[in-house]
This record gives sequence, C-alpha cells and structure tokens, in this order.
Amino acid sequence: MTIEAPQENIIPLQRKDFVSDQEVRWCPGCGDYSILAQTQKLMPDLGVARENIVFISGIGCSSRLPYYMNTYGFHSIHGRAPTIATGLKSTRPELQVFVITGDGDGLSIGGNHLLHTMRRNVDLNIVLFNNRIYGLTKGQFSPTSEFGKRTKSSPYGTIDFPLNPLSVALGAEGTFVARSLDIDQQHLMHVLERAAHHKGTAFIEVYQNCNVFNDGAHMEFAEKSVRPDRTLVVEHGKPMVFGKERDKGIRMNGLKPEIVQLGNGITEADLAVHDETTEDQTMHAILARMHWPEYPEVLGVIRAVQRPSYEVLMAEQIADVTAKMGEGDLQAMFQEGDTWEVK
Amino acid sequence: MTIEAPQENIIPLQRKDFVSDQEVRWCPGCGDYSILAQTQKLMPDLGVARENIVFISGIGCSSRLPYYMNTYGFHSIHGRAPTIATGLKSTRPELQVFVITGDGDGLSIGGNHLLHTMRRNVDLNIVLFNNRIYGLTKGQFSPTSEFGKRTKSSPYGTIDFPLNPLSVALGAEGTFVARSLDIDQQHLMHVLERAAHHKGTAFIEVYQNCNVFNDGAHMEFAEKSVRPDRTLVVEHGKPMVFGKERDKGIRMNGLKPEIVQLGNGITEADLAVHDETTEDQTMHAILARMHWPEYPEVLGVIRAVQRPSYEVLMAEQIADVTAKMGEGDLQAMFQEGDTWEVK
Amino acid sequence: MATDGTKSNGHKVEELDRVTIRFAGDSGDGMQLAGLQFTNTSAVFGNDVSTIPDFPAEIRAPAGSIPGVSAFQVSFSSYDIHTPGDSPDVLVAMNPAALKANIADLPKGGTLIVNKDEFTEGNLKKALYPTNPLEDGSLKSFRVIEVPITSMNVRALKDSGLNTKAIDRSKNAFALGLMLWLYERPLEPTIRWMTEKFGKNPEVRDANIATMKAGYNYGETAELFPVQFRVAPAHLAPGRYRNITGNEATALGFLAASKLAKTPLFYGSYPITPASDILQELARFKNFGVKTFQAEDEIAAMGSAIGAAFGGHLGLTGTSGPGLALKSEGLGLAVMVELPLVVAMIQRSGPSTGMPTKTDQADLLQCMFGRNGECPVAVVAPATPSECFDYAIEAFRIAVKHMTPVIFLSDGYLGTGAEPWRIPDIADLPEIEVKYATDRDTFKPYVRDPETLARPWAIPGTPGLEHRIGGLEKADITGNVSYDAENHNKMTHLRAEKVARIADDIPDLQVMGEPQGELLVLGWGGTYGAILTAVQRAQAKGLSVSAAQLRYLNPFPKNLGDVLSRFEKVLIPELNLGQLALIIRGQFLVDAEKLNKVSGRPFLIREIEEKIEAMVGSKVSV
Amino acid sequence: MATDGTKSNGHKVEELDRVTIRFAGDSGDGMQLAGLQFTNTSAVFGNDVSTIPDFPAEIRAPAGSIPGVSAFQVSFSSYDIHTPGDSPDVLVAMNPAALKANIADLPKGGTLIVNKDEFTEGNLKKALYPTNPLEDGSLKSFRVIEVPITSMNVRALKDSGLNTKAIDRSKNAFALGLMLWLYERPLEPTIRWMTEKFGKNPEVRDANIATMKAGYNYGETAELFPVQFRVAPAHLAPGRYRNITGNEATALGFLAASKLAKTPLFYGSYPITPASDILQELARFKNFGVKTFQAEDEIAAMGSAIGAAFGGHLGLTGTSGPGLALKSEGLGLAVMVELPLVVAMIQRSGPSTGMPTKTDQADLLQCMFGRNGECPVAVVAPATPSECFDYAIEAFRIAVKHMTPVIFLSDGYLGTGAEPWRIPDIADLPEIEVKYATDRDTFKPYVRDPETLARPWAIPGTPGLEHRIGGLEKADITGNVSYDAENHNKMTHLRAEKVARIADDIPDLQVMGEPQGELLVLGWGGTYGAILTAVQRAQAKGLSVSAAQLRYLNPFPKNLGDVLSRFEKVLIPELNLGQLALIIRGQFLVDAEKLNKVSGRPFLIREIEEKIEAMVGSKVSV
Ligand SMILES: Cc1ncc(C[n+]2csc(CCOP(=O)(O)OP(=O)(O)O)c2C)c(N)n1
Ligand SMILES: Cc1ncc(C[n+]2csc(CCOP(=O)(O)OP(=O)(O)O)c2C)c(N)n1
Ligand code: SF4
Ligand code: SF4
Ligand SMILES: [Mg+2]
Ligand SMILES: [Mg+2]
Repeated sequence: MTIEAPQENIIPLQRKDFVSDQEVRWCPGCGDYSILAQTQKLMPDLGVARENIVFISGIGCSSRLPYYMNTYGFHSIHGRAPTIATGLKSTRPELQVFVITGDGDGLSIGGNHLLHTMRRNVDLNIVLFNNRIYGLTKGQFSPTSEFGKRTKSSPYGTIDFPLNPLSVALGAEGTFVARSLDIDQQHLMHVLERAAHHKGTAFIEVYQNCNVFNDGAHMEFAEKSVRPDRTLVVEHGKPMVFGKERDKGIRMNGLKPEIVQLGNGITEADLAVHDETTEDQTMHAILARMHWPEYPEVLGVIRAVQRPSYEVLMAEQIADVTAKMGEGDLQAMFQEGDTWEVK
Repeated sequence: MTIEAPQENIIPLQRKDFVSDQEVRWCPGCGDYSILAQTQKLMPDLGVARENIVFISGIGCSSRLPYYMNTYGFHSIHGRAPTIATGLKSTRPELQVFVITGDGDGLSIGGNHLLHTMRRNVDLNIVLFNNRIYGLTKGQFSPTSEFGKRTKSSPYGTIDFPLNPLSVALGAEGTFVARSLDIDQQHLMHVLERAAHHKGTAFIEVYQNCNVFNDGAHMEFAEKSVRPDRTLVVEHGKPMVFGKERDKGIRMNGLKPEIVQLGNGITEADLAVHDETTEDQTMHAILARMHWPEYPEVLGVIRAVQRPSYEVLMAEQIADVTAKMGEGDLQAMFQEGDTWEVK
Repeated sequence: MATDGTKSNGHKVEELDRVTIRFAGDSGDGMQLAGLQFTNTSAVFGNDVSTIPDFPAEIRAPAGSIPGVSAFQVSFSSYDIHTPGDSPDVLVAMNPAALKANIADLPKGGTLIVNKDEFTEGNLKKALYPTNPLEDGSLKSFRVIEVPITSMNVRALKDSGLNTKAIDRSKNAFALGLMLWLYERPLEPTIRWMTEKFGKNPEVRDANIATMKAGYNYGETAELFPVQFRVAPAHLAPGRYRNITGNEATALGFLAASKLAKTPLFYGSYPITPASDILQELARFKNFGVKTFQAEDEIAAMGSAIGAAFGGHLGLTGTSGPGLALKSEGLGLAVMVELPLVVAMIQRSGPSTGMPTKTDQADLLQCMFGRNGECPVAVVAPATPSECFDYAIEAFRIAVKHMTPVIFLSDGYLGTGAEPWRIPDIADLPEIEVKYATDRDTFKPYVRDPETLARPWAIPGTPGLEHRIGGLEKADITGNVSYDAENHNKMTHLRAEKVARIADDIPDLQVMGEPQGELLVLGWGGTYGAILTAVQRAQAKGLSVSAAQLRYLNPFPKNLGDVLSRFEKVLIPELNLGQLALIIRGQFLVDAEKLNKVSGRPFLIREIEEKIEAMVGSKVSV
Repeated sequence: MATDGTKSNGHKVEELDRVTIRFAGDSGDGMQLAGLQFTNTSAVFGNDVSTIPDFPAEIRAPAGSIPGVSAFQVSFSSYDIHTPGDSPDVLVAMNPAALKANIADLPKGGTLIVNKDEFTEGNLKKALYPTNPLEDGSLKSFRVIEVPITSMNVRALKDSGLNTKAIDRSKNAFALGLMLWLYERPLEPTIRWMTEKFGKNPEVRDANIATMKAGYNYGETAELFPVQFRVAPAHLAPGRYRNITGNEATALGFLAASKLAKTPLFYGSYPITPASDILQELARFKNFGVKTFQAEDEIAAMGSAIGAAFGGHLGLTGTSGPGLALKSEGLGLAVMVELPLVVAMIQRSGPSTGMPTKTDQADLLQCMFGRNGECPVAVVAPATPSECFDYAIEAFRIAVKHMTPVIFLSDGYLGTGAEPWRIPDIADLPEIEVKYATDRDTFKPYVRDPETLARPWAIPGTPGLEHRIGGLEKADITGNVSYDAENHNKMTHLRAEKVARIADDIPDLQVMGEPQGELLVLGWGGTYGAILTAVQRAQAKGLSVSAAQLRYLNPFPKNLGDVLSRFEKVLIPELNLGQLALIIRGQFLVDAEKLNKVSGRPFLIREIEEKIEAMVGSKVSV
C-alpha cells in the first residue's frame, strides 16, 4: 500500500508548486480567492510532501478549491466530502487530508456527516466557507442566513432560525474548533496552520464574502477599519483584550461574558483568560456564541484538546488484536469450526 | 382542508381509548412498554381530540410505538420521521404531532433532520428512546454506545466517541430540551406533558433499557434504590438538591458545577437555582453534560424557552403577504407581464 | 427568431439550429469588437454566420445617451443562412440607453442580458427611463439575466496595473466571455486575436484576456444555463399569449392544480439546477396560500411532501437527477403508503454531478426503476415549455384520483426554454376532485375503489378514522402490518395494477401524419420539436413517416401497442443510450431502432432527418 | 435433511419443500405438547406431516439430566411425505441435556435454537458438559440461534398472576410461538386449542397464549430470519467440507480477495437486515488487517468505500434494498471517477421497508438503473450460499481490473441459508493483480488501457501524479472538468463500453442439459436450486428442457444471445414481476415467458415444474 518511492522535494517547495494548472473560476472579488491564496501559501510550511496532501470537497463555489491545488484532490458530491475523507484517512493515515465545504454543503445537506466525523475525531482539517448563502446555485438562503433574509427562495424573508456552525461543532464534541476571516490573511494562515497540526478533526469556520449573491454579509465587523473594535482575537493563555487601542476586554460575570473598558481600576487581570485546551467546553461555547453587535465576533482557535483520533484507534486495535491472536491465517480461517471429508 | 365534523369525545377519554387493537410486539421486559404506557396515559389529559393526535416514527424497536396508539400514526423510514412531521405540521398546524425515534434512528441516520427541525422550531414533540444500542437489528453499537463497548459489530470494542443527545439538541438551538427515564413513570409522564404543551420543537431523551441486547445500560443510576443519590431532578426556580435525604446539591464554582453536602454552613441558598427559561443556554449545556459517576445524571426539563414556531411563522407570512397584496387571483397571475393577442 | 432561411410568417415551424445575438452598448463600449470576435469564433467553430453592425447615428453623442448606442448583430446556424436574422434571440445591453434603443426588436420570450451595474439613476435619466425597467416589471416577457458586468470587470482587473478608464474599456471582453460561455464557444481564437492585436501592450492584452475569462467563468460558476434552441408550435391558435419558460409554466400549473383541487399546495424542495426556479417561483405565491419549504436536503424535501400529502394537502417536491437518487427511498415509502404526491423531476446531464447546466434525457430509467422492490410510480412528461403547465395539472389529477405518487418528468431545456403560451381560461381547465374519507362505519385504510384501485385518503383530524400506515408490507383491506406470503404477492400485484389502470384514464397516443406506414418516429419529452420538424420535412419529401410523442411514460397510453404495430419500422430518438427503447422493445417486442446522443444538447433537426432518410430513404424516388 | 421421499444417499438432489424439526427439552418442559401443536397447525395449514415422539427412557430421571430429555420430531412438506425425516433440519434444545442428547442427529449446517438461559454451570454439569458448548466453538458447524427463552417467558408473564413454577412451565409455549413465527404459521389454531384445553383455568390459558405471542413477536421484533429452504449440489466433489451460510461465505470471499490482491480490505457499512452479518463477520477479522467502519448511514458508508478505493485499498460497502437507494448518488460518483469498489447488496422484500426478514429478487433493476444519468455498473450474482465466496472474489477481480464499481447481488435466503462448502486451497484461487500508476512521465488520469478501457489507479502518496477527480464530467484523457458536447458523448460511450467489455473477461453461460431444444429455463440468483431440480425432473420425464443460471447480470456472458437462440421457448422464473425478463426481451427481442412470484418466499420446485409442463407438456407422451 505504502508507496515505496522516496519522498520528493529535496528542494523546499514554494507556494507556486501548489498552484495547479487549472484556471481559477470564481467571480472576481469573491472571498474564496483569499482563502485559496492562504491555503497555497501554507502548504510549503507544513513539511508534508506534496503527494501526501489531499483536498476533498463537496459541491458549491467553495468546493471548487481542490481543482486549484496542485495536490491530490477530489471534488465529490454535495455534502459527502467528510465521508470520503473518512474512508481515505482510515486507510491511509499518513496522508494530510483537508475537507473543503460551504455553509450549504457542510451544514445543510452534509450536517450529519460533519457531526459524526467530529465525534469520531478523524484526523481531518475541515474548512467551512461561510458566506451565509448558496453561491453556486445562485442565491438561495442557507442554514446560516440571518432570520428574515430575503433571497431568491425567500422573497418575503426566511422564517428559519440559523445554525451557528461552531455551536454545532461543539455539540458534536469537536476537539478543534476555530474561526477566521477570508480577508484577514495572516490570521487565516495562522489558523489553517494550527488546524493542520492538530491531531483529530479540526473544524474551521471562515467568514467569506460572496460579492455576487450576498455582498457584505460580514462587513459590519470584518471591514478593516472597524475590525479591531468589533472582533476579539483569542489566543491561548492570553487575557481577552480587543479594540484598536487594545482598551476593551471580556470579563466573566458568572456565566455571562461582559464587555469592559480597561482603565478606571479595571485591568487585564480582571479579564477572562483564554484556555483552548480545557476539556470542559463551557467557555468555548460561550465564545462561539458571542456575536456582533452585542459582543465582538470571536476569531481564533477557540478549542484545541487532545483525544486519540479515529484512524489511530483503528490501526491500534488491529495491531493489538494481531499481537494477541497472531497474524490471520486465511487457510485456517476457511477451516474454522467443524469440517469433514468427502471422498 | 379542515374537517368540519364536530370534535368527538364529549365523554372525557380514558387511557384505554388510546390503546390500539394491535398487539404490542416488544420483548418481554423491554423499557419501551413503560414509555408506551405513560404516553397512552398522558393522552386524555392533553385536551386534544383523539383524531387530532398523530404519532410519526422512523425504524427501530422504539419506532413501532405508533402502531400501539389509537391515534393517527405513521411508521415511516429510518431516520426520516422529523421530515414527514415537518410537512404534516406545516400544513396542519392544528394537529398535535409526536415524533418517536431511537438513538440510531434519531442520531445516526437521522441526525441532520433532528438538527434542522430543532433550529426551525417546528412544533413537534420528539421522544428519543436511548437504549445505547440498535435493538431491532439485533445489537450493533449506536452513536450513544459507550466508548470501547463490545457489540455484534464491535467484537473488540468500539473506537467511536459517543454523542450526547442533549448537547446536540442544544447545539441546534433547541427551545425545549429534557431528559427522563423509562422506569420513572411519574417523571416521564410529567416531562411528556410539559413537552406536549411547549410551542416549538420539544426534544426529550428517555433513557430506556433494552433487556435483550444491552441490559442494564442505565442501571447504575436508574436502579430504584440508588436513583435518588445518582440523579438530579431539576425543577424550574428550585435549587438543585438531590439525594435520598435531599442532603446534596450542585453549586457553581465559576463555570464548573460541584457537588456539595448540605449542612455545615452550606445551605440551599448556596446552590445553583434551575432556570429553564433563560435564553442563554450555558447552564443548560452544563446540566446536559453532567454524567454519572462524576455527577448525578440530570433528569427533567433542562431548557424551555419561547421562540415562534415554524408553522406559525409560515402561516403568518402567508397571512401578511395576503393582507398586503390581496388574495391571489390565478387568472391575473396567468397574465402576469406582457401579453398579446393572436387572432 | 429566425426562420428556416425564408421569411418568418408565424406559420412555419421555426428553425432550431439558428441563433441571432445583438450586442448593444455605448459607442465607447467596444460592441463592434465584441460582436466581431464572437462572429469569428463561431465561423472558426464551423457555423455559417451572417452579421450586421449598427453604428450610432451621431459620431459624438454623449456617453450614455440613446443616440450614442452602438450595436452589432450576428446570426449563426448549423444550416446555410442567408440573412443576419430579422430580430435577435438574445440582446446584450450594456447600459439603459442600449436597452431602450434595442428592446423593441427583441421578440417576446427573447433572452436579455443586462449589465445591471449601469442601471444607476443618472444613466436611467440619460436613457429617458422614468423608472428602472429592471424593477418595474416591464421586462417580464423576456428572459432577463442580470449580470454586474462593470463591477466584476473592475474586480477582475484590480491588479492589472491599468488605470480606471482602461479597465472600464475592457468590459466588452467580459460580456464577450460570458456570451462565448453561453454558446459554448472556445476562448482560444479570441485569445490568439487579442495576443496579436495588443501584442505591443501586454498589460492591455492580459487585462482583456483576464476579464474575458472572468466572464466565461462567471457563466460556469454561477450555473447560468446555456441558451437553448427551441421551436414554437406550427400554428398559433387564436387567443391571448404570453411568453413563458417551462419552469414558470410548471410552477403555474401546480398553482392551478391547487386551485382546481381546492386544496392547498405544499412544496418541499432543496435547491438544485435546473429545478430551483420552481422553488423560487412558488415562493412568490404566498397570497395563494402556497407553502414552500426549503429543506435541508432532498431526503427531507421528499419526507415533507409525504407529510403534507398525509395531511391532505397537495404534496409536491422537485429536484434534478442527483436529488431524485436521494429521494428514492422516500418515494418507495410513498408507494407503500399509497399517498398522492408529485415529484417534479427536471433532468440535467449525468451521471453524478455531470454537467449541471446541460441536459440529457438519461433519467427515465431512474424514474421507472430507481427504488428497491417492485415499486411502480406514474410518470408524465411534457414535450414543450408551455405543456409543462398542462402536465403539472395532469400529474396532480392522476395522483389524487389514483392515490399514487406521480413523477412529472421535464428537463433543463424545457425548464429554462421559453415559448409563447396561450393563456387558458381557468374555467376550461380540468377539475380535480379531492375526496377525503369520512365514514367511520365503512372505513378501512386499504380498501380500494373498484375501478381505480385507489385506497381512501383519510387524513388526520377526521374523527373515527384513526389508523396507522407505514413502510412495512400492508395487509390487504386493513392495512395492518403483514408478513403473509399470499398477501405480499397480492399487494405487489395490486400496486402494479393500480398504476397500470391509469391507462384507462388518459388519452390515446396521437400520431402526427398517417396512422400507418413505413416508419414511426417515437419520442418523449423535449425532443418533440426536433422530431416533429424532421418528420414534417421527410413527409414533405414524400417519405412514409409519422411521428408520435409520448407524454405518458408510465403507464403508456392504451393504444401504444396498436400504433407500433401499424408501422414497419420504429425509430426512437433519445438523448440517452436507449432508455425508452429498452422498455418499448421489452414490453412490445418491437425491433425499434435507436438514435442516441448524449452530449448535453438537444437533437439537431438534421440528425433526425438523416436517420429517417437512412431508414426509409431508398424509397423516396418511388 | 430429508430427501424426496426416498432414502438419503447424498447423490440425489435434496428436497426443497420439506422441513424436519425436533423439539427437545426436559421431560417437564412440555415438548410433546409443543411438538403436537406445531404439527396440528402445519396440518391445518395444508402441509403433509409426519411425526415421531421420543420420550425419555426413564420415567423419573432427575430434571436437567440426559436421561430426562424428551423430544418430539415433526416433518412437514408440501409434497407427499412418507417418513418423519431421517434427521432434523432444526433442533430446538431447551437445556444442555437436550442439546447433548440430540446434537449428534443434527446434520452439519442444521439450525439449532437453544434456550441460552439454561446454560448455567449447574445445568452444564448435569449434562456432563466440561465447557459451555455455546462458547467453546463446538457448535460452529450449525446455525445457532440463542434465545433467552426462560427469562423472556418470565418477563412476559410477570403480571400473569401465576406462581413461579407455573410460569416456568409455560416456556414451551414461548418456544412454540417462536417456531410458528419462523415457519410462518398462524397462531389461531393453537390459541383455539389452548382456550379449549385451559378453559377452566383462565390464568393458565392467558399465560400460555401471552407467552406464545411473546415468542412469536420476538422473532419478528428481533428481525430473526425465517428458516429457509435449500438445496445441496447434486454431487459433492471430493474434498474437505464445512458448513457455511451465504453471508459467511461472502465475508470470507472478500477476505480472500484482499489476500489475493495483496491489498487491505476496507468495509464501510450501516447495519441492515439481512446484510448486517457481513459487517459482523468482517469485524472479527482484525488480525487480517481488515478495517471495518460502521457509518452513520448508508450514504456515509458508500462515501467511505469510495475514499478507501481512492486511497488504493479494496473499498467495499454492503447493504440491502433501502440502503442501496440511499447509496445511489454515491455509486454514481464512483462511476464517474472510475474507481474500483464493490457493493454487496443483499436483497430483501420491498418496496420500502417491506418485509425485512423475507426475500424477493426485486432489486435487479434498481442495481442496473437506480442512478441519474447513463451510469453503468457491473453486476454479479451468486446462485448458492457457497458460491457467495467465489463471486465475492470475482467482484473484486472485475472491479480492480476494469476500474469500475461492481455490485455483488445476493439475497436474504442465500445470505442466511447454509450449505456444505468445499474448502478451497488458497493456491487454487484466482490471482487479483493490483497495479497502481507510478510513471509520472506517461500518467494522465483518464488515459485508458486499450483492451479493458480501464483508467489508471493513481493513489495519493505517489510523487508526481498529483491530480484532481470529481463528479463533474471529465475530459477524455486529461480528466479535467469538461462541458464539451462531443466529449460528453464520447465519455458516456466509453463508460458504457468499458463495462460492456467485461464480457471478454468472464466465462460463457453454461447450459444444464441439451444445448438446444424446446425450452430454456433461464434464472439468476437463489432460484438456482428450484430451477435445477424442476428441470431435472422434467428431463427425467423426457421433456426437452434445459436450464441456465446467469451469474453475470451486467454485462451478460457473450454467448447468451446464442444460447437463447437455440431454444424455441424461454422461461424466466423470477421472484419479482419480470425484471430480468424485461432486459432479456429488450436486449434480445426474445419472447421470453415470465414466471413470477413476489411473496417473500423462494419458488417451490413444483411451481416451476408445473409451468414447464404447461409450456412443453403436450410433447411428453411423444
Ligand atoms: C444532491 C444535490 N443537491 C443539490 C445540489 C445543488 N447545489 C450545488 S451547490 C449547492 C449549495 C452550495 O452552497 P454552499 O455549500 O454554501 O456553497 P457556496 O456555493 O456558497 O460556496 C446546492 C444546493 C447538488 N449539486 N447536489
Ligand atoms: C435505510 C435503512 N437502513 C438501515 C435499516 C436497518 N435498521 C432498522 S432499525 C435500525 C437501528 C435501530 O436502532 P435505534 O434507532 O436505536 O432503535 P431501537 O431498535 O434501539 O429502538 C437499523 C440500522 C433500515 N431499516 N433502513
Ligand atoms: S457566486 Fe459568490 S461565492 Fe460563488 S464564486 Fe461568485 S462571489 Fe464567490
Ligand atoms: S430488542 Fe431490546 S429494544 Fe427491542 S424490543 Fe427487545 S428489549 Fe426492547
Ligand atoms: Mg455558501
Ligand atoms: Mg436504540
């Protein structure tokens, strides 16, 4: 199974080595370009041979990303990428597998697979492009579209209450849960890298702009000039400070987070300190559910805990049983139980 | 659409009026019997005409329940009951619709429908019989089976980390989330009744014993003699006291619940007070995740908040649009846009 | 719409194989260049082409004004053509003035592509529009595709190094790219030409190429539907007409069915090209009481329609091929519980994701057999966009009367194609009788109507009729769960027979041409126009050929066997590898010949014509 | 296993229509009563019956001891029978002593139903068992069904008002209920009898009825599989044999395929009757490196198998009809990406949930056509339980060599039915050659082997072969996304032709009997035994009849047309409404007659015999 050929790439690879020969086919201005760029940039730093990287996606604008990566890729069917990735990773644990999905692909038709992949903790990096709309099919609402939103399929406004992708991930006992922004290149790159190094399912929601069917969906807090004041970038071990002047913070009042102005006797010591590694997900869930305008939107790695990953457990069980019972003998297995001779 | 015939049942109905003529076909000793009994008992108290009650289920031992209810019933296909119930309730909001499902039916194949039904808040009462096993197919593990469990399909133990049904429900923004026990008749009846009166999706997990394929799955805390000490029955507005002697309680230490012994200066005033109605689900999630032996298992209505239900919003939108635009004129609609005459 | 080389008189069958496009914009917009390049590419592609430029009257009319509009018309065809087309099929309008100046030439039903970015207040004023035509409904009779050409062009070129003006001047290339995509033409000839023309100025060259590709990719990414060929009926009967696409007609038909049945309509669906239009249309009909439900997936959509049908509403779901695959388990349940519902199935090219914006007819066998067990459903298939209206009604008429799921089988070309539709008078439409069971004394869930074998529709809320249904085999009459061998055999036959008896309730198959002869060309669905035209041409040449188009695919019209037996040969042209042919051959043991094409495109008339001539041609000279 | 009324000599075809059951328990267990009631019910049911009681030797042997065992044997058949059967097909053992005393008479492969509650240390000792036979593997050659009869009986009667002893005495009624369910016999005769017998004692009457129903319901609720009829091969070739069920043979076959291909096996599945056995079997083979994945649903199971195949493993999934419906979209993807994988499809009765523990053959058309688009997959179908082994290997051989998904089409009767299996020597099994692409200079994702048209299997981890696949239409050779019309047509034909060419790689169809004649009886799958026997009987009567069983359903063996053409008439018996018949008639235009039965049960020999005689009978006397 394992390919014996020596790993390539004695010369360190560069971003361009990960650019495929396929023309990128998104609308000009689409947020997907930036996510692609960061993804391509990240690759050389992973320290994984190009042939050992695989991108698997479902269907949607977002799901076209694998075509543009000069790695192995699989543009599968709507919502099912995690299932294919699970089969691949279970059989080929040495591969670095990314799953690319959208808010429709991942949370509408594919919600159940996401849930089960995360509880099993298969070692995949799942990147969900959340533009709060169905882009490819031209503008119907998605499970993350705001309540009341008018779209092609809801001319009088939706009556569906949206899902919070990170709450779903936490509800599924996800071990790595993070959020980033298409246009915040550095942050996105950082989060992608963290995800790639996590063992187990890493789930990243990326707020992404669809400038054709849902322009400005995240603009209110993502726009560069207001972003520092309207987002909170969490870092492990650091107090939760935000604001252009780093003058605001999040303090816990019992179970409730509140925004405080630093100064006037309030110091960083009063603020909540981010702990991404705590098993107890209560604080993670609180962060995932903080939303503009009531709170700053939280970006960063919200949760990153250790739990053995599925494919490792699978391999270990096989090794254990084999150690105990000896390697299987097929001929002996044929004869299992009573046999008799016919002459 | 609406049936003009007068509602029946001038004489108050009794439990036996809700017993169908079909023979009950569960294994002797199965926990399902008790759930059925409580369900039948509840019916007369609902104040709903028998013809307006519908039970819809998927596939599994649990899903056979509708056959035994002398109401309208639909034993559908595996995992899809919530979708059928959504179609029915959307078109016939006056009906009282129950969905009966199992840990496999509802959380394995049907997980996504559960998620979306809850976020939409369709006014259904979903009862999930959690026996932590696939009963009908004779004993394979389910998504709620304990890690490492040996079953027919996991002879060397599972490597799948289980889901917590209530965490999933909360992750989906469920408005009513509760838990009960097959053998605690009074409590079960109470929770079922509360669910029936909730407007929106009510989700109840019922710990149920499958004495043939997973006997005693909940016994450690459900067994009568130890139950008071190993379960916490939450009630709205009441401090969280438990124990045969009502001498133990749950106190919050920051975000972490801890068990305290009452007395020695610790009084009920120190304990957490249950608030099922708070929008913020942080405490509800904490309760949902408390498990024996670390904590008592939590039974009762954990969350019950108000949000307009889906079928009501749907009907209102139709009413609103009709009020604004006038009732639709089909002939006029045919002529929409430019028309011309051919002679 | 251009006619077959001769003058358009409204009485001839229109030519399938020809399209005329007019590019119109401000004189500064480069329309002539765009048009010429499109023409060259088409010529290279092997089409016959004919063009006519239309320069602005004034040399320096103000930008954005009507006199400043410049246009270029190109007609291309797979047949010889002799004129650049009387009127365009497609109008590309780069600004309001271009629209104003040219819209009068676009026939009802034509395709209009507008650069919506330019419909600003200022530009509307310059073009003397009091209100925005994109919003005031005045373009309702066209197929309007709004594209933000200006801004997409800017975005595509933001790193090009060009200044704003130069960037703006490239937007014709975006429009050209989009049109090349719509008509499936290669980019290479234009790239070569641009490379040559702007060789001295690599920035401009690269910018033009980049924005042209952006336009091309926009068409693909946003799943725009290639503009289809179409035929209009030979004679337009007197009456009031409007232009309608198949999907619009489908939605209106279902709306009408609801009215005729005096029963509310429920549509549960999950978006998918090319069926999404139906969801979008029906979502507008709130004041008719229509309930639309955008489900989390096709399985849930199917389930919701079953639930609605159980509740006594007209339960409807709709999708395309991949979605039908997902609905198949639920459809099986609907067969077992014998509830009336309709699945609107709008085919696209497969297998798998295939080519979502292209169409084959390769889902017939999936509709017939794509479920476990013996699991019959009725199938009806409109043959033209406007027939979609009639067969949507017919689907529900059958479903409700015969208590069975019915598949309404259309496709992307029918669905997005448009044609004039004679607006019916509601009074002339068939009635749909809905009868719910109410009699508690006689009610049994699986007792059957002696004629149709339909079981009663007993809906929740009816006192005394409480009962349970489900996916396990049902005992005859009582509907209780049954594992009895004889009962299963009987029920299997009853379900089959119930669907078979629909044949008593549908019209005979009509033969176009002589009722007997040498060759029958048998088709179904959207191949109608091409088959009809080809057969008429062959008849005109004196060949003994007739045509028949099946609108009922399960069951077949009762006279089908008889019709088949009256011809020496049978030809079945299909956009698949012979799916109807398999069933016809298997059922009637007729050695039907197949004409297959699976290219995501409709038949050309000549492809069918040539096959007809090959089969009966030797006798022409007699 | 009883033979056709004559002595069992191992050389005659065994009788399908006959079953012999032995009830054995402690003398206090009421075995005679249970046996008698079963006999009466069977007689009422219309069977011919023959019984033999076997009372304990000692009148008062200690409870639980071997001498205390009492037994009753009943043989019932749809033919005349003359003996109570030489040996039982089914043994019901209520305690260890009953097992010990009777197990020697149960032939290998027989069904053993044990009351597992009684296998306590004490009882084992009384029966002189040093270890628990339920755990020590000594019963491996039987089909063992363990039922907790004692405790279930107690639970069923806990509110009966009876005392413990009286309750315990009713457990024969539980066992009787279970057997009545297994052999699909009505409860009513026994209820009538009990009502009469215990009329004086309503508590006992009610208890007996209640526990009998509990036993009956247990069979249904726990989805126990009715005990099937079966045939053994006419001649047992020399060799070492073991008993094997079809599902066990299937699992072993896939395991062997993995060994032969030197490639690990991955099985992704979701439990469903009657396919779950395969998951359960394969899950045991951890020390062979087999990876099993119990997915959240059938869609995920299908996806995981595709992922494993993409990774270069033997990707396998398995299910029954409703599950295949759910897998259909994913299977379409597998066709488009042309990866080798196998779907083990174990049919049960449909439509919808149908009768999960019964079997028809009504999923053939779903296997062939249940996907969107032109979407061919190969289909192989074993004809006996032990052939499941061979065709599991064959499925992977074809998949890997031809780079295509293959459906392995079995059913519940084959899967749960057992027969002697001649244990093969691994060295005699076919080799499966797995070749991964590695040459970066020549590699193109959709270049094809000139002979098979298979594309290369290029797996992640191979340097220089990085490429992208997916569900959109692929360009020939490069595998890039393509919307090109010509390309789509070409690829559609290539995919079809690739599967068609498998015909070059499979054996010809064998005719049993004369290679030509008046009637060919053509079957597929598990009808083999019944068809073969019926045809042999007809041949013995001098009729000109031959038989052929198709093991390859797509593509067909190359000589099939030729075989068909050599017979005047063709009869196709199927447990559906004529699915193979439709394809045969449609493809070969042969007026094949159909013999259909959809009752969830196998054909009786006589049903086929009668049809044969009706078709060719007139010539017998010649
Ligand atoms: C089975 C199936 N159903 C529906 C579709 C149509 N479809 C393609 S993409 C899509 C939604 C895409 O939304 P999202 O995942 O948010 O991706 P985006 O385009 O916004 O990036 C839908 C409904 C399909 N391809 N397959
Ligand atoms: C599509 C489909 N897949 C699989 C099955 C087989 N099946 C029936 S019930 C069941 C699981 C039942 O488990 P659960 O929901 O926990 O119900 P229980 O029997 O434990 O009450 C399965 C896998 C089916 N009927 N349909
Ligand atoms: S439609 Fe939206 S999401 Fe899709 S490519 Fe265009 S801008 Fe991006
Ligand atoms: S198998 Fe288990 S869950 Fe099913 S009826 Fe029996 S005891 Fe109950
Ligand atoms: Mg999206
Ligand atoms: Mg269960």
